Amino acid sequence: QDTKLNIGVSVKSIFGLPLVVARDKGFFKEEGLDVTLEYFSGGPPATAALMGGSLQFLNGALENNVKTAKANQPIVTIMNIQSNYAGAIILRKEIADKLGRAPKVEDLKGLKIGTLSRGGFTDVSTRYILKTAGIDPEKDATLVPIRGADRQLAAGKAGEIDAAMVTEPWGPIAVEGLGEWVYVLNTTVGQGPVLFQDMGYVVLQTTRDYLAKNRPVAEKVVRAIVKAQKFIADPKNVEEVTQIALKEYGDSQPKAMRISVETQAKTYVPYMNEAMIGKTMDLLVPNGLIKEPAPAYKDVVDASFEPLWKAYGPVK
Amino acid sequence: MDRQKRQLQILDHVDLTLKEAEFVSVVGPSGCGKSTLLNFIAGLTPVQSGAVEVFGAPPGGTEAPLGYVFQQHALLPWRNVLQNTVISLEVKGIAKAEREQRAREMLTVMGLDGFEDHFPREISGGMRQRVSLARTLVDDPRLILMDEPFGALDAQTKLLIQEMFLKYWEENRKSVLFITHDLAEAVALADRVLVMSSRPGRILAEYEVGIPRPRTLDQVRHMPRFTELHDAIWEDLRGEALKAMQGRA
Amino acid sequence: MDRQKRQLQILDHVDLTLKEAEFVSVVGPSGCGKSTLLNFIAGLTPVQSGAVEVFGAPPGGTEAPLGYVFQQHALLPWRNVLQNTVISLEVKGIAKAEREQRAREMLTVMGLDGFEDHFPREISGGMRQRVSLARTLVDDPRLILMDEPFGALDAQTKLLIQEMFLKYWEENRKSVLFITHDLAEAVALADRVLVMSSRPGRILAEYEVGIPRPRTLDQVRHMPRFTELHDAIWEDLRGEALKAMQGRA
Amino acid sequence: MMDQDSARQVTILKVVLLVVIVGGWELSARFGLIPVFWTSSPSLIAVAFWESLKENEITYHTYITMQEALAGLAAGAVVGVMLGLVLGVSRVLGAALEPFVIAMNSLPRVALAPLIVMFVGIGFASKFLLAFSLVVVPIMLNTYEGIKAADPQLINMMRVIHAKRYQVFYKVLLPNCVPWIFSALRVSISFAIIGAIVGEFISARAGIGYMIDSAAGAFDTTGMIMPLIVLMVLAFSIDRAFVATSNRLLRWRDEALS
Amino acid sequence: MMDQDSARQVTILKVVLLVVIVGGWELSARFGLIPVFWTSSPSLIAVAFWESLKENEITYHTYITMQEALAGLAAGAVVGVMLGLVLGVSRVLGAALEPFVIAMNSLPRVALAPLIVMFVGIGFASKFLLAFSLVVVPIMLNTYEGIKAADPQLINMMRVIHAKRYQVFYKVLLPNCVPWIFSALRVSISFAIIGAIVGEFISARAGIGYMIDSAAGAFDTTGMIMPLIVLMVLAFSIDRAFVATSNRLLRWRDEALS
Ligand SMILES: Nc1ncnc2c1ncn2[C@@H]1O[C@H](COP(=O)(O)OP(=O)(O)OP(=O)(O)O)[C@@H](O)[C@H]1O
Ligand SMILES: Nc1ncnc2c1ncn2[C@@H]1O[C@H](COP(=O)(O)OP(=O)(O)OP(=O)(O)O)[C@@H](O)[C@H]1O
Ligand SMILES: [Mg+2]
Ligand SMILES: [Mg+2]
Repeated sequence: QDTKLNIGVSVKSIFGLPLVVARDKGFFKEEGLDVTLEYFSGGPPATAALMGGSLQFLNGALENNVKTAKANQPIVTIMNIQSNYAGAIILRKEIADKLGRAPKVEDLKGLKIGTLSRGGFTDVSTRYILKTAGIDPEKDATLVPIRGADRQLAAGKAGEIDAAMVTEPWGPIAVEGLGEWVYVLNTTVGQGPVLFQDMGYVVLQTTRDYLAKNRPVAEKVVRAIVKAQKFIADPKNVEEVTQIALKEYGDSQPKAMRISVETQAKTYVPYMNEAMIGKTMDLLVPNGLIKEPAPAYKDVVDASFEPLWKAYGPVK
Repeated sequence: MDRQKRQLQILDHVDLTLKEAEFVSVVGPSGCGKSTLLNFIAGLTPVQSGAVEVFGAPPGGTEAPLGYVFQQHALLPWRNVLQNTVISLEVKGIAKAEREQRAREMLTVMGLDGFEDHFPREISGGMRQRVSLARTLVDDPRLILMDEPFGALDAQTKLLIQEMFLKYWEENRKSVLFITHDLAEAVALADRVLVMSSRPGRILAEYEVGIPRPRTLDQVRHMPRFTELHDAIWEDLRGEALKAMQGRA
Repeated sequence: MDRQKRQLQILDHVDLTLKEAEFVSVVGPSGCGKSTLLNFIAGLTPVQSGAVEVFGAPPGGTEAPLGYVFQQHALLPWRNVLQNTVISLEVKGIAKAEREQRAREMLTVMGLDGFEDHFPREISGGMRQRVSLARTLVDDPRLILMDEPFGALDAQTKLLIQEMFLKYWEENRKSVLFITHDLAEAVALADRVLVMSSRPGRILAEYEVGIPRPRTLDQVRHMPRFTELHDAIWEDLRGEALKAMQGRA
Repeated sequence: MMDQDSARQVTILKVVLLVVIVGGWELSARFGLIPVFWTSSPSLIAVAFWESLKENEITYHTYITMQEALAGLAAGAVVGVMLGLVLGVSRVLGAALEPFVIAMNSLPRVALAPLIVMFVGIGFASKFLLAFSLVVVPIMLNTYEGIKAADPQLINMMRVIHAKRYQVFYKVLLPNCVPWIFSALRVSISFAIIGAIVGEFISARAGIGYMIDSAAGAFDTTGMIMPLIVLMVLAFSIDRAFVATSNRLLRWRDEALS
Repeated sequence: MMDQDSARQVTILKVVLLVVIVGGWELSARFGLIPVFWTSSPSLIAVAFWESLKENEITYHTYITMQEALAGLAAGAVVGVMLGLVLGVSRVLGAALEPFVIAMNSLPRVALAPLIVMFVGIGFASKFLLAFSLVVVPIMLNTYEGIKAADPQLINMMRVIHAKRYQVFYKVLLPNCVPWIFSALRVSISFAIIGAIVGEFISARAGIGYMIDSAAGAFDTTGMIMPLIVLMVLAFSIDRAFVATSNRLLRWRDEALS
């Protein structure tokens, strides 16, 4: 008799790929788990579902857990899902063409840049990147929050924005797929500030209450996902993972999807460390989205799962 | 017997006693309180001062054998003719077979047999008002209150229904308190006509009709007494009616 | 002159010619086509067969000096009494000062001075119908069509307005075609009464009233000729009226 | 009232309009007047519909959405009617509660998504609740209006025949509300469907809202519009069936719905 | 009709209800019966409101949203009334278009957001268009009903006095629609606000929807509920003002709005 579980994913995005692979490759099944993935329209309703008991686990941004921990909500992270922020700033091709060279962050000065929602990850990341390039995001650029990556591209086509911060796989879709945009900066391939590397971008969360009663189940989940992360990281599985991703996220852009999977493959790692909290705070505090002091590492992350993470093996 | 005489005292020095099986008409200008008077008697409006007695009891008692015919038929639109006619018996808890039999008989008296299944909207205004009469009469009330019952009908239909009702009443004498604006109607049907003044309503004059029964409307129209009474009452009322019309609606 | 005689031919062998300044009443059971007849003459309903001529021209011509008084007052609820009275002059493009002066005069004739600023909902039914009369008369029509104009009023108000209209008409004779269900009204006001049969409408009978003018309603009621005509017409109509009532609404 | 002649004209005009709209869309798409990538075209939609039908997809998702919507509608109707009756019978309470109800009803439900998910979870319940929350108030207010609109003369008549309060309620007030309730139910059909879809946008694994959301994620305009059109046709058919049924049931009324 | 006595009772009951709702909420929050993190509490909301007021934030965002909503409402009213008049005057066209309009109106607008962004962009236009799209149809349908409801006797009267078609239109049909248009405008106020907010959810840099969205991202329930309550109070006040104005303007009618 398999244990039935509902695992939430805060947005239907490729950062949930390890869970999809664990499900479709039968890794959950091997652990005796019958997992259903639930997609949400954002972190808050997904977190609400976790606390309300509709979900047992949630694949969501670490920043959410940092915020809830500061508000003394009993939510805890038990593993990392994707360590690097997998996003890219893209610029409309006709603007880039006028430059006559590969665009740089400095070229965004004075432009309208689309993000997903104010205070969300794309928004704060864009601000951080602009600041590191000496651009004041309030004065020297206009940030436009637009719900949904498809709407960003629509807004670009309508001439409403010049550039956009998009998450995977929308970078490759826009650049390689549609051919209407070019990259300015792609954090997925390690470009941009180091902050975005190994930062605990998306993590697996659960409630302390659930963990206290169902620790063995949580261990099984972690084992299955780690196995999936390892599967994705193996270069010989690129094709199979791409097929799984296409089936889950829509098959309209197979070429772009393959590129996206390839570039992200090594970012799905289970490890967590104390520096991740600091990096999240560095991102949020300047935007007034959270106040110092940072919550303690142990209030956000249950490091007792660390032995299970090790099954992934060493990271370069 | 004291139940033979009904003592009804109302409002602004309106003092009125109805005899058993007497047909009393009340005429008066619009807004003078005629409907209010009936509502007091029926117990629909609580009496503020003075005393109203219906068969020796305060009005609105659960057993008072009263009937009330309204100007608008007050039929339930979702019930057909038969279902509308039985309502008072239904409310009393009389068995279905019996109440329907009684209703059918009364509908036949009213010339409505064959229309039992029709909804109110499917029959003419004159027929609706007869259903309303049948509904009231099927309960066999001792006192019938009628508030301009034929006021909304066209003149010819009104004549027909007056004839029918007059015939029925002369065969089954009951006490009737009949409000109307139509002086001809008041005189032709009643034993006694009360004329009320405009607000606050008082009894201005009282006329014994004195036309012998059984009557027919055609005969009555030819009697000098009829025209004489009509003129006298109109004399009383003309000024009041003019005042009533010139006041706001 | 050929405009002295108006030729009106309608429907199912209805043949009717109105003389100048003649007051003709039409009575008949409900649904017999009386309103349809007026609508033919007014040009509101196109004539399917037969010929209608109004002052020698087909009906509905833009210049036909016709007035039409409806059973429901047909006042524009968002216009006050004065604005309602001037409408026909306004449509004709008569200057504001002139049209308002004429309307005020007519309202005074109708006993409505002082009510110019009231909206229809603020005045009584009798007053509304008088505004409707004033609106029609202010245009000085040569032929007035009246479709049960007093049918919706209570009996006393009706008596008052009949008196007023009778007086006005006798001073300003115009051709009138007056539809009513009320036989007393038909006889008391008209020079001639036409009785129509139930559908399809034909002229059953025609009576010259022959009561001398000027009349007052009180006098008329006392005349044997009045009761006699009333009875005769009722004799013609009783059966038809009964049939009309028993048909569906 | 409309004579036969105009009725035929109307029918012809309806067909002409349908042809013009659909044909105009198709032609503009074919001749590149509008970008197919963003606006799709009737033929693409028809093909997508056919594919989806063959795989039993659109039927399944429609079934799910309709289930949520109709359950919400049914529950909203029951609760709304009961509340409306209570308010209508106790007029003071009704008049006092009315502004609160109206104020509550003017809130955009989407904004409350986290609260809804927190308290009723995801799955069927959240869609059901959204559909419910959109229909309960109009139904309640109409029922209340229906009670208020009862002819006082009918109630006087019942009092004269010594009817008990419950008899007045069952024999006059309740039947008097029925047409009001029906007219509220009619407008509530599309509210319930919208509620279910908005619920599916928050989180769902099936339903029309899920189809639209997935298609949006995959950049598939045809896939977004197709289920919307299916929904439109369905809502329209339900409305027609509802009008026909209600005209049959309420044939005692003077005026029929159209 | 309500006598003075009941009117006082109603007022008292309203105050009692308000106190019970607000007080009950506050107390349940204080005693931990409901999770404050998700449901906030009246006192938290009051404090947040005060803070926001001091920084001129809530006023600014409310201003933005109301601007979008009222612009959409105004445009929707103008276009809706014009369309309604056209349909009403040409009865065949009206009857033929009616089902299309109703079908269009049953679509969930939120789902069309990408298309709207595509065609009108983000910024003011998209919120305006959403507000507009929600109000135009009800206003149009009501105007149409208003024309259809014109008493044929009044039109006959105008024909008898040889009024021209345009005179019938200006002197009878148009004034007859006014109460119908007003009643459509009344319900449209909250539709317009909802439209503006949904538009702000898709993309905005200011407005109530933006405030709610930002607060949601920060898990700040108080910050989400506060603007909603401001909005509710505002919508309610607008409704009251509207009813008062319309009762003044339409004092020729038999029945006043309440
Ligand atoms: N519910 C009420 N509230 C306030 N005033 C009322 C109410 N009912 C009646 N009245 C007033 O009481 C007076 C008497 O009304 P009532 O209906 O008894 O007159 P009526 O003689 O029956 O008039 P009509 O001949 O027009 O039927 C009127 O002036 C009326 O304005
Ligand atoms: N628009 C219409 N469509 C179909 N039938 C109509 C229409 N108007 C009138 N009729 C029918 O034509 C007949 C004559 O109607 P009309 O209104 O002229 O009668 P009437 O004599 O004026 O009746 P009443 O005395 O009730 O006013 C009636 O049987 C009616 O049913
Ligand atoms: Mg009365
Ligand atoms: Mg007629």
